Parts: sequence; C-alpha cells; structure tokens
Amino acid sequence: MKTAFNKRLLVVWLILAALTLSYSWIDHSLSGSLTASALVTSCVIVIALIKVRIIFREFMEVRQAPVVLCRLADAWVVLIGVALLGSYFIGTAIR
Amino acid sequence: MSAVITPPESAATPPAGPLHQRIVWHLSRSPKRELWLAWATMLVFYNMFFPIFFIVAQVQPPPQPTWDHAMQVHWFNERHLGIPLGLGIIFAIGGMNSINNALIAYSMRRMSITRVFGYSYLIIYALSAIPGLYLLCIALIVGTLRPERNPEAIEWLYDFAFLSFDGTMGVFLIGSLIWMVAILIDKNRVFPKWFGYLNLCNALTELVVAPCWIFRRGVLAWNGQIAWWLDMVVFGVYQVTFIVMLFQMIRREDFGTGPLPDLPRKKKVAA
Amino acid sequence: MRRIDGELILLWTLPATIVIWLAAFVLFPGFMPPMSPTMSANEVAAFYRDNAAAVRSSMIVFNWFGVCLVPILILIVMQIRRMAHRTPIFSYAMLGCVASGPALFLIANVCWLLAAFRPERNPELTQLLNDFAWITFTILVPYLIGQSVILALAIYFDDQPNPIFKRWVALFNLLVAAALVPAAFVGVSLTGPLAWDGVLSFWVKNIAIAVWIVVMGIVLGQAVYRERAERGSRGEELVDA
Amino acid sequence: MAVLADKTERARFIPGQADMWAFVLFESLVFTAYFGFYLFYRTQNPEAFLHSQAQLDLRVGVLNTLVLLLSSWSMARCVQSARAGAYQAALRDVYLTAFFGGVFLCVKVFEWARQIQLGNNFDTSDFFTYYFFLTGIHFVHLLIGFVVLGVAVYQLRSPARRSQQLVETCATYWHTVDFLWVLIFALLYVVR
Repeated sequence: MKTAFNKRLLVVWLILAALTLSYSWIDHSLSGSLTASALVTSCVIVIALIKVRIIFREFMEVRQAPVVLCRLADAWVVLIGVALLGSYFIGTAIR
Repeated sequence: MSAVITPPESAATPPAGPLHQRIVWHLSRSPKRELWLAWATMLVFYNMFFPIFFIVAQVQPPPQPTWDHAMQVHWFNERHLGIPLGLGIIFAIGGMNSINNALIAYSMRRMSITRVFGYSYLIIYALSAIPGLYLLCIALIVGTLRPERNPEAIEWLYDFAFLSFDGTMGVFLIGSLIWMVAILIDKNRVFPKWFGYLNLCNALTELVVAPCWIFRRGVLAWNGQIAWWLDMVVFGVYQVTFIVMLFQMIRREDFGTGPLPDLPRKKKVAA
Repeated sequence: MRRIDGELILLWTLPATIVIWLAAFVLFPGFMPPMSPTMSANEVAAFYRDNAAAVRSSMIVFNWFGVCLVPILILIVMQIRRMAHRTPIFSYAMLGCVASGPALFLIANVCWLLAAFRPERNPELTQLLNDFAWITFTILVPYLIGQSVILALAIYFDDQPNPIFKRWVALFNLLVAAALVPAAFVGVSLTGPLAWDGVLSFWVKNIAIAVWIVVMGIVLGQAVYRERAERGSRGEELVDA
Repeated sequence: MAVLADKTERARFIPGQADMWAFVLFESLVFTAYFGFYLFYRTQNPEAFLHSQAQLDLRVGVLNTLVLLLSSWSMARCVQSARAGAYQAALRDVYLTAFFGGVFLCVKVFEWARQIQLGNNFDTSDFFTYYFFLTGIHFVHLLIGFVVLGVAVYQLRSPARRSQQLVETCATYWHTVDFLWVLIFALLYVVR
C-alpha cells in the first residue's frame, strides 16, 4: 500500500522537475537575447500555474478533498493566472 | 481577582423594546455590560480613527516622500487647521485605545493559556501607541505650528511623522504574533483557528513595511503600493475580522473557565 | 489572596512626589508664567541661554522623578480589582494607561534639556526643540483622560453596598477628564486660550492634573487603609508569613 | 485492489485544518498582489529589468526549485506514512524535509551574497529591489516553515499526541511555501 502511494508521488515529482527543467530549455533557446516577449512570459506563467495546480492536487491532497476545496483551489489558480497575465498585459498596453 | 456576582436569571435576559433601549440595557444592566461597553468603545474608536486621519486631518494616504521643500511646506499649509483639529480629536479619544487593548487582553485571559500572553499584549500595545501614533501626530502638529519655519526643519518633521508611522511596525508585529500563538494553542475555542492564521498574515505584511526606511520612491516607499496600500487593505480586513470575532466572543461568553459554548442558534431567533 | 504589605510605603511616596514635582515646576523658568508661543526664534534661544542652569536643574529633577506616579496608579489598579466586576477589563485598561503619560512627558523633558545644551546652536533649531517640548508636554493628555474615564466607569459599575470608591469620585474623574480635553487641541493656535500658554491648555489642564493627584491620593489612601482595617477585623494575617 | 477499496471507503476529507486553507488562500492573494505590482512595473521599463535579470544565474534557481520540490515530496510522503501509522518513517521524512529546506536556505544565502558582491543591492535597481523583496519575504515564510516542521516533529514523536490533522496542517503550510517559490522562481528568473 505504501509503495503504491510513493510511486505516484515520485511520478509527480518527476513531472514537476521536468517542468522546472523546461525553463532551462526556454532560457537556453532564447540564448541571452534581451528582449521582452509576451509569448515567453505567458508560457512561463502558464507552466508555473500548472506546477502550482499539480502541487495543490497531489502534494496538498486536494485531489481527495471535498469538491468545494477542489473548485476553490482551481479557482485560485485561475485567479492568480488572470491577475498575473492581466497586470503584465495591461502594463504593456498602457506603457 | 474580581468578585463574581451571579445575578438572578431574570436580570440576564434583555427586555423587549426598541433597539436603542436594548442597547442601553446591554451597556448598563446586562451581566456582560463591561465587555459590551469595551466592544462599543472599540467600534466608536475605529469609526472615528479612520475618518479623522483620512478626511479631517487628511494626512492619510501619505504624501510623496520625494517632494521638495516647497511642496512639503505647501502640504503643511493646506492642513494648518485640519491637522491640529483632527489630531487633537485623536489625542482626546486616544484613551479609548487602552480599552480596546484591554478587551483583546481579556480574550486571551479567557483562553486555556497562561496570563502572560494577555499582559504582554496589553503592555506591548500600550507602548506601541507612542511611536506608532502619538509621536507622529506631535511631529505633524509642530510642522503646522509655524509656516515661516526653516523648510529644512519642516522636512525633518515631515520625514519624522511618516517614517515613524510606517516604520515602527515591529511592536504591532510582535503583538499580532502573540495573539496568534495564544489562539492557536488555546483549547477553550475562544476564536477559530483561521483567525489565528490571519494574525500571521497581518504580521507578515507588517514586515513588508520596513523597506520604507530605505526607499523614497516606488512600491516600497512610505506611500508605496506594497508598503502602504496593500498593508492597509490587509490591516483593514484583519481589523474588521477581529471586531466581529470579539463580538462573537462576548455573545458566547459564559464567565466560566472551560471551553466557550457555541451560540444557541434557535434561542436567538426566538428572543 | 492578594498581598498588601508595602502598599502603605508606596502610598506615602505620593506626598514626596508632589513636593518634588512642585519644586521642579516652580524652578523651571518657563512655567511661571508659561513661555509664550509667539516668541521669536532669537528670543527662545536667548531664553535658554540666560536660564540654562534653571532649565537643566528643574528638568533633570523631572527626569529623575517623572515616573513616580506609576506606583500610585498601580495602587488604583489594585483597588479596581477589588471592585464588584465580572471581568478584570477595567483594571487591564487602567494598566494600559499607566506608562504612556510618563513616556510622553519624558520626550518633552528631553527636548527641553536638549534645547539648553548648546546655546550657540542655530536659534531655529532651538525653537524647533522648544516647540516640540511644549506641544508634547501639553498634548500628553490622552491616557490621563483615558484613566479618569476608565476609573469613573469602574466606580459606576462597582455594584456593592459598600463600594471601594464613592460615587462622587466617579463624577470628579469625569470632570477632570473634561478639563483635560481642550489641551489636546493645543496646535490650533499660537494665541488665546488654546495656545500652550493659554488658560485652557496650560492653567486648566495643569491645575486639573494637580487636583486629581491630590484628591485621588486622599481617596486612594482611605481605600487602602479601609482594606487593611477590614482584613484586620476579619483576623487575617497582615504580615506575609 | 486493497488500495482502491481503501480509497473509496474513506470519505473525501479536507487535508489538515480547514483554517490553514483559509491562510493559504489569503496569503496567496497577498503574494499575487506582490507579483502583480512586479509584473506591471516590469512592463513599464522592460530594458532595465531585462538587463538586471540577466545577472541572475538560472541554474541556481533551477537547483533551488528542485531542492524545494524534493522537500515538498518528502513532506507529502510524511503525511502518507503518518496516516498509515508508520511514525518512524514519517519522522524520517520530516527530517528530510527540513534538510532540503536547509539546503534551500544555504543556496539562497549564497546567491544573495554573490549578487551583493556583484554590486546588486536591495536598492541598486528596480529589478533587484523586487528580487530581494520577493525572495526575502519568501525566506521569512520558509523560516516560519521550520517552526511548523518543529510542530510536526513534536506531534509525531510522542504516541500521546500524533494528531494526523496537525501533521497535515503543517504539510499544507510547507507546500504553500513550495508553490509560492515555484511562482517566484518563474517570475524572477524566466519571465521576459
């Protein structure tokens, strides 16, 4: 029983680590060019939010929590995403 | 401690009648009149405190730290009556603050914990009012006293006032943490645990104010969006919450030493 | 049972405190009569230059004995605890008021001493220190008002046949609190009754404080002695074994 | 099969105190506000931010993220061990969590020291103000996290205590510190 649980957590960790390393790849593919990029920013934020959601669901066990908490956690991820992308794009627009 | 008198049961039920009569009864005859009076004082104090700072004295939200001497002198001149009158009211009603702290200290006394928490909170908040409130008010009043004063001296008073207000959050921070620990380890269920965690949120945003000693512009300056506005929002939420929490505590109070009973839901409607 | 040994010693420090304060008050050349807020910077500087010795000696005495009222206030806190209250909330509130008055007074005190420290200083700075000292000294009323009102409420709620303090003490405290309120508005004007040398801000406020100290000293003394007598008649040990 | 049965049998539950979830949601709102201000002001002067940002070493950030994810992983294992009654394993997992947290702190301090050596202080540029501010406030949360881990150890050590609810509450706090760092890392190191 314990090993079964641990395997799932291991897989979760590996996915999170892979997503983290994908940042290295994004950074590398830009090869040090110093330009603002809405595309990169959006990708980076979305990947971070995916990671946050995985942490919520797997590590924080929201997956097994009452539906209210599930919805609330998802709503928060969306809220954070909207706030972050919103401030970035509003800032870009009114610059 | 205080002599405890058990009043006859009939005296403990509020009389029927219009709202203002019942309020008067709660404040003067009810067995919980001391607590209700303290709570009402708290409500009155905070309902006067914020309008005075924002509307009468107009010293909040804070002005720019980057202003030059001419602007600072102008700022003081615009408020030459608002500051001494508004802050004068603050000095006249300031003693109420002590009753607020006493009520909060009492909430800790009602918990299943040592008295040290309540006394520490009481003393820390009595102390914190000096750098966090009175000293800065005095600096502002002295600043408006003589418009012809050397602008450099005015600038000193200006900085003193706003840095003293924003920059001395440590006392409030530790007080908040003391209340948090008290709530979290309490077994008498005086407050819900999430309120304890909200104390931590409040304490953490008060940490964020400290950079105002370093920055004169940007989000961390004494009027910055993070150091001032966000802190105000969190503090506002915290404050409204604790006023409501204390209200609930007094309603549930049974003057015992064990766990606070829950409110009887039906009975309230019937009454 | 609360131990009461030594309460009389603390109580009898009050006359000594009053004498010392009165002496220092009279010794300070700026109090009799109070310095005018309309003095120019040069006049203020000249005042501290000419009266440096008197300013220093009186303010050093105040610095030493400024906190002497605290034990008396704590004695009042102890009497509030004896009252027929359901909660200790008034004694807590009173305790919260105790230290702030002396703390604000000491700030004023330090500013006066600083003003006299360097006579050759730019007069504008000396005037700034003088303003700060006077405003702080006059406006230190919030907790004095607070403790009077709290005491009045505590007495009013003390429902017992033989209350600790009589009802008139509550009324007296409210009166004193009302007399202290105008001093909070000292910053409004440099002249007139509200200015720091005015009738309301200086004379009424300071006389009210003095009368409060004397009257409360007497009624507190009565209460303390009565408590001892009651304990004695109940045959309790006055001396802590 | 047994796992499945066990799972369906157990009703859906809130991990830890619901109160801690209120903290998590509130605190993440506060952080969202910090991030929002950062992103907004970043777009007002992108060149300066990009220029300062180029001085951060992404590898240090990646390493720290992996380390903190490891700590979260072991904390999650701790909760499951404690739930299964394997308290020795649970204790070991808390210590492991604290160890990874400690590694994170050391790397963080090292990184700060290096940036200061490079001349990037709290007040040298807007980007580094945000960098030190966000990493600093997160650092404080992590320090509180050690107190929280202490509570978990205290609970797990004595058979008389062992409140599963408190252990889960502690874990929820620790994961919050982790996911906040995931966001901070993305926003400070990689966003363009």
